[in-house]
Amino acid sequence: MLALQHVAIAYSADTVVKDVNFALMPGQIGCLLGPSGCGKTTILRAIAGFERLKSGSIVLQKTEVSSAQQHINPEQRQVGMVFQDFALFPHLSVADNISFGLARASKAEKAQKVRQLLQLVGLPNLGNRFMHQLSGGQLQRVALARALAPEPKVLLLDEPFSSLDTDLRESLARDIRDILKQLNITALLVTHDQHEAFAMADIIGVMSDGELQQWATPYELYHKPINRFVADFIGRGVLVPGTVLAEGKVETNLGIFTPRYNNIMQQGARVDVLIRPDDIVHDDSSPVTAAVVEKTFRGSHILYQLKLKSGEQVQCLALSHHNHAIGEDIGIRLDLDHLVLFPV
Amino acid sequence: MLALQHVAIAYSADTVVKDVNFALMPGQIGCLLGPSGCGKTTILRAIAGFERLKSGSIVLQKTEVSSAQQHINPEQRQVGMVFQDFALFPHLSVADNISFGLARASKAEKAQKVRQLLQLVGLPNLGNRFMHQLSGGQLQRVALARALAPEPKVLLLDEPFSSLDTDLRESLARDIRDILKQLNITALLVTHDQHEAFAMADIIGVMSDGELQQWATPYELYHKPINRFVADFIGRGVLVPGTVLAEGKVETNLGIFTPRYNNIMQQGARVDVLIRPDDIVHDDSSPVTAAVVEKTFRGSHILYQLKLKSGEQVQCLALSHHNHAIGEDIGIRLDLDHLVLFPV
Amino acid sequence: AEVNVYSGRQEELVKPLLERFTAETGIKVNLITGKADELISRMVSEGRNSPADIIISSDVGRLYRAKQQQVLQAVQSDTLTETIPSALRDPNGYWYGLTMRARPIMYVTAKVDASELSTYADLANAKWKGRICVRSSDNIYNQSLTASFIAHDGAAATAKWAQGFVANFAQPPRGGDRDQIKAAAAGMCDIVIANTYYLAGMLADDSQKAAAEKLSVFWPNQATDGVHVNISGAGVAKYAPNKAQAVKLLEFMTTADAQRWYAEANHEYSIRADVASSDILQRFGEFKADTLQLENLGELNADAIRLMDRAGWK
Amino acid sequence: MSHRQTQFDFWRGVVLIPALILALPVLVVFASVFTPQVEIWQHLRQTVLTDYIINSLLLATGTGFGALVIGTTTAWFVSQYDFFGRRVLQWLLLLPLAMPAYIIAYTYTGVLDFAGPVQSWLRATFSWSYGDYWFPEIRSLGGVIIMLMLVLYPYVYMLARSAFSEQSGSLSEASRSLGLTTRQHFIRVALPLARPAILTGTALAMMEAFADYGTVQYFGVSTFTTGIFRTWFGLGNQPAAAQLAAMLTSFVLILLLLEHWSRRKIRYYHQGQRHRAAARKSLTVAKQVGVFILCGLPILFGFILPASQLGLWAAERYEMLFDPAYISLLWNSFSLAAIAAVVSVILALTFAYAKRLRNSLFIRLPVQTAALGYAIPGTVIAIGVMIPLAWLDNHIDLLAEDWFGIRTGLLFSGSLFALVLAYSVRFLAVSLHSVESGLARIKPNMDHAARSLGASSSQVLTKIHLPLLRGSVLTALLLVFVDALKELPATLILRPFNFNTLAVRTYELASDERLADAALPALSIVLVSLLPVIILARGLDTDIKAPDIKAPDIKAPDIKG
Ligand SMILES: Nc1ncnc2c1ncn2[C@@H]1O[C@H](COP(=O)(O)OP(=O)(O)OP(=O)(O)O)[C@@H](O)[C@H]1O
Ligand SMILES: Nc1ncnc2c1ncn2[C@@H]1O[C@H](COP(=O)(O)OP(=O)(O)OP(=O)(O)O)[C@@H](O)[C@H]1O
Ligand SMILES: [Fe+3]
Ligand SMILES: [Mg+2]
Ligand SMILES: [Mg+2]
Repeated sequence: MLALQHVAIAYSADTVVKDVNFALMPGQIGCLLGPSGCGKTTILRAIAGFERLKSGSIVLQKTEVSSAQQHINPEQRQVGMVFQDFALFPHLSVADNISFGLARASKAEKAQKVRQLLQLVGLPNLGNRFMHQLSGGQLQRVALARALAPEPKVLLLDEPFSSLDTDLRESLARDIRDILKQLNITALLVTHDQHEAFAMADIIGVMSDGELQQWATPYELYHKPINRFVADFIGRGVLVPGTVLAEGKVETNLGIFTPRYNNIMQQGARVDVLIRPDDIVHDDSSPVTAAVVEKTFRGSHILYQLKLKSGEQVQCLALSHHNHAIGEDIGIRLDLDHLVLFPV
Repeated sequence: MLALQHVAIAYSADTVVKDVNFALMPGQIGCLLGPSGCGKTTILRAIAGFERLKSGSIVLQKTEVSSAQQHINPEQRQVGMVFQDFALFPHLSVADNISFGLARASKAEKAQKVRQLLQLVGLPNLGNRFMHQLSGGQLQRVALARALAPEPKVLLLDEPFSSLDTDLRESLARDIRDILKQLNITALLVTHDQHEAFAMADIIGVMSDGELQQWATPYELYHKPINRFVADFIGRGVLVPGTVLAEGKVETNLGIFTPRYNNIMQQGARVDVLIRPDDIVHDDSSPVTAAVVEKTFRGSHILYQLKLKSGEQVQCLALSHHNHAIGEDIGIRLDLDHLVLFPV
Repeated sequence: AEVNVYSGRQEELVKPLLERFTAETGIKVNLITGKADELISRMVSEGRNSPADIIISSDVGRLYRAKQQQVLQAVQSDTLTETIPSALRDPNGYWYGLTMRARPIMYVTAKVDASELSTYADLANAKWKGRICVRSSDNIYNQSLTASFIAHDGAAATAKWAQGFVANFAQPPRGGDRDQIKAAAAGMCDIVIANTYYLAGMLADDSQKAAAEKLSVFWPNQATDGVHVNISGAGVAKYAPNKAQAVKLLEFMTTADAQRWYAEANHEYSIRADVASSDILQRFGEFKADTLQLENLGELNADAIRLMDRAGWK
Repeated sequence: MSHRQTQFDFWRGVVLIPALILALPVLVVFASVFTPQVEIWQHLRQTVLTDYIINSLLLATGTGFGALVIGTTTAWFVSQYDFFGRRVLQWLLLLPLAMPAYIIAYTYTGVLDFAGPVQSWLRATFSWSYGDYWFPEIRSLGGVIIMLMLVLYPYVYMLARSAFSEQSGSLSEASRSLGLTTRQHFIRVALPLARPAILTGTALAMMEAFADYGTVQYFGVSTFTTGIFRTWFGLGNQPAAAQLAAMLTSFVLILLLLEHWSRRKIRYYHQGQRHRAAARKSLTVAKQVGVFILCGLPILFGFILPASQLGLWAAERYEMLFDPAYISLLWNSFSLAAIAAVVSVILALTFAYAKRLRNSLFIRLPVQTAALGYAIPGTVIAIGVMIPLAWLDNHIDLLAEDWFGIRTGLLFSGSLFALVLAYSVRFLAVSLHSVESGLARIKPNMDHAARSLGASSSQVLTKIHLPLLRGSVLTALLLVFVDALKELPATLILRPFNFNTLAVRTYELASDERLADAALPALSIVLVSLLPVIILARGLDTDIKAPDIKAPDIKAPDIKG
């Protein structure tokens, strides 16, 4: 349906996307995560046809639409896009922006569709406004509605919820996921909100510096990061040094662990073990204690930075009822389900 | 330092901000939260001097800068602003954008400051770029650097981190908080990320529909929301109906609770009790069970939507090791520290 | 010493003379050219501070208007009164004629016999239907011609004439006098009314000579009032700072030398009997000029326009 | 508080006083309605008024429409596509503006009228005579419309070109991602977004058509303008003439107000965060040839053909070139036009910016009034400038005599100052409308950002708007320069002694029907116009070039709207 093969993209001499490969099946929702400036928008723009490839190819519905030699025009690709900077038409009202892509529809159909989409994005009464009369989040929702209206075969969403509050973002993300699934639209989302990516995407790509590091399901990404970058970028965690013992067990200052999967590591090898904040369970009754170094209130939880007796620091996510002061010693327990190791 | 008194702001006939009151002490960091379109940006714009007041007044460092009669020009207010749409100058390079506000500084000072700020926002090598050569998140960081450069007395930040990835967002937020505190800059932040608000702000205002609902510390806001809107908007939760018993105890389908603070409620009164996902602790050994209706993978946690035997639905945030399937019955336990009640 | 000239005649047609004047007298001449009406407006608004000493116009109507608007003063000079015939100057000395031109009928020699022509009035006759070319009534020459008609025959007769005359036009009026001559030469019409110096100028120009030669001049109204003539002239400004020099300049322009220059350079008729016309003009023959007091043309100008408006003369 | 007061007064003062001065001539014209001229109006109504109205309206709408079509099409191709010869065509397309309309009318008439070579040849070849055949009459209303549209389309072209090239690339990407072809994008997005610029250009062309005297006069078409002169000079009724002018201006005013009203809710700036210029698209060779021909046609008919005819005529009089008087003519024309361009662009920037800052009626009204000057025939405006100036001079003179016993004479009128003032009144519309349509494309948050960084309102103008408006400012400079170069009526009546310009010279010779002599100065106007075009061409071109990462001087290509 949508496949990128060895795609590289350059601005003048700067190659900002390097050898990217991935594919989405029809109706699948993919997501790109990665630090600011790593090339996510550039990939979307190349798929939409706004940037040419330096090498590699992009295949859409069995047609090669982009390669170093070949470039099908954006308007012939049936690829919709929600732009990071919205790119709304300032001379048109909200309703006209949304119905813009519905060239062939009748007036009544357009009105119907606009009403429906305005309802979806929570702006039922703003159809007659112009862009300069909207707030940032309202603009973003109009951009979303405009891209959805023509029901494209492929939809690219570049941080489509970044200006929305949590409640709206979640409900909208869910609604849009439903719509995409229902219409069998293949979608590629860029977002900085990992929860959103986890909730919305079937499959996630983590990028760094123009390269795709891992392309996997949310669960795999979190629990089986392929390298240190992904481990560090997705979720939180610290790496604690350890040594591989016999039978693949790993010893660290926090104890000895048995990996669930067989890590093909030599005995005696020095490794780093990924410890996530949720691996450290706060348990007032545990004999193992650590000192609170820093704490961040996160509503339902408090994120504690803890210092072990051995000097290592780890993080612990505790329910926010357990409000301990900095400096206090609190009981912790390890609950390590997925042992993630990286050779040193 | 910064005080808003009965501030109302209108666009033509539309009053979009109504009777807003709050004050920030020098060096304090405030934050406005609220749904998209509720008037947050409008308030910042009024403080900066871009919108006139319909009524009320704004006082900055003991001077009334805005009222219905009076309006001091933006450039005389020493109020810096990070715009939601960045508003960077396309004809200037990144470095020139950042040094724009340093009119009186020498060339060397400017260069020094620019270098320092580019370092801070993580763009050390992009000083010569122009705006169309930057990614969304890079633009946002330039906007931030530009506003910080002149070290204004008051800094307004309109969703300054919305286009950044989590890691960068957190480290930048921390760095900027440090700078603000160090320079004793009073700041007002608008964000949609509650964790960010909690982490960065000394005091938070929750707005809805142009009105300020509550102005309080993060902890208070989460645990003592003043009304249903705040309870619903901040964090997650469901309201479960209950009845007030003798001695102020409250009975619900989930059990009987004793409020920690004395709720002045008549015996027999019907109330709603706020149950947050973290109030419901997943405990495989608990005799009380509920059926999983929906689940969302959130990295460290899974958010379960549960259906009680009595038919009520509640949410439960469980560590993601506890991966249960939809339909399964799981054990739960109530851990209700702060009883929040609203009369029906 | 200097003298300031506001000229309604183009620079080409005054500057060489003014330079000669400077050379002869040492008086420096400052010049602005423009449309006479606008120059008069300028003098009016400048009032007593106006730098203008003398205003030159190529049309007597404008001189009349200048006098009406009280921007001229009367000057007396024996030289002027002696050289300029009294019909060609203001009775009180507010303005003096400097050169003269006639507006006769011209006909395509191959198509019209001179015997068919008699007066301007006759051009309203239906036999000329579709055979006459003349420029727009916006033009002062036609306004003056009509005004002279009114002065002689009265408004009613003129109105009737204008009706018939307009009905005989070969095409709606457009272009200048030369264009009418060219159109006639090319076969669009047989009769043209145009100023003498245009035809003369064309005859003197190699590229236009062929067309001009197809036409001959007919002097109308010789049996009655005489052919319609107009003058170029000048008057001394009311607040002239250099009145003496201004009068000197006026006198200079009436000298035989100066008059000869006009005759040769622009094929105009001299106001001096002792200055011969150019060769080309002489070929057009002698004529009797209308002796109407020229001031009347200015006075009747507005009436003439309304009358032409009503007659549909575009 | 005091700050706000002083600021407010500052902008009011900066705008109100010059705006009122510039509006004065227009007000003088409108004041005429207080002296009713019943009798003459009756006469006009019964005879020629209907003609005036119908002809003027047809003329203005015809010219406006033609200019709109030619100007918009050429601007679109030049700004959006890369094709062979684009860089040269891009500024050649401006040149027809340098042709005084009546001059191009003379040249075409010389070739096409009944006595001209074309028809003479036809007659000779087919032995036709008058009435045997049909040939389009060049000296007709249709002819005037074609002549005017050939020389006036550059208004639309210049303004539309900068509007198109400043349009944000992201909007065209948005419409393409919604499945629109380039043509559909043009019609549905680019055109409406450029609307203020295009209609401004069209309005300028229409105003100039309304005010044209030379061409209609020569072609024998009665319009308001010929009527005004006839009434004023022929009938000697100045108030009635001014009333006609006021009526004409009211037409224009109504049109302008309608246009503004119809888009009162729309803004033209792009909301986005990024300003990505659209890259020009390349074309196949066949299409390049097509586009080249299309864009070449207006140049051919508006410039090359008439200029060649002038060249032929001028060749016979080339000796004039060596006349020292001719050099001073060139210099006078050039320097005056340059001063006028700079002054009127500075005024326009100030006024437009003041309107942006304080959209109060106090500011809008005088500025708008002053900008109406363009629709009023030049002579009327010139008199409107002269009367108050001379009044002022005379009063200063009287006072000085009373108080100090000295005479000051005429200080302002009859000086170059008067001329520059008249030019400012006359061309304010051109510069103001260009600048305003550019300013509308800068989003207000740019101003806000700069001011929150401590820039004063005037620094915002110089440090933000000016660079971002470069295209519009260059356009305004060029348009006013070229317009001033061929300005005639005001120059004729207001100039000081012994001061001639090319336009005056051209006019005097042409009005004496000495076309061959008029050809050289007429051609010189065009040649002098080339100077700034060449000087500013680089600025114009980089203006539309999609900036490249290495270009050190990226400008503002995409603040768009
Ligand atoms: N120029 C305008 N004319 C009319 N209404 C406007 C105008 N600008 C904003 N509004 C409306 O005012 C309300 C408040 O806008 P504001 O930009 O302050 O919202 P916000 O809280 O910043 O929202 P967001 O989180 O989406 O940025 C919105 O409903 C918006 O539609
Ligand atoms: N026109 C350009 N010229 C040169 N470099 C560019 C250009 N546009 C983008 N870049 C660079 O390419 C890189 C990738 O940009 P891109 O917009 O794809 O990033 P992104 O992953 O979308 O980042 P963000 O999350 O900040 O939006 C960035 O480092 C950016 O600076
Ligand atoms: Fe003449
Ligand atoms: Mg991006
Ligand atoms: Mg906002």
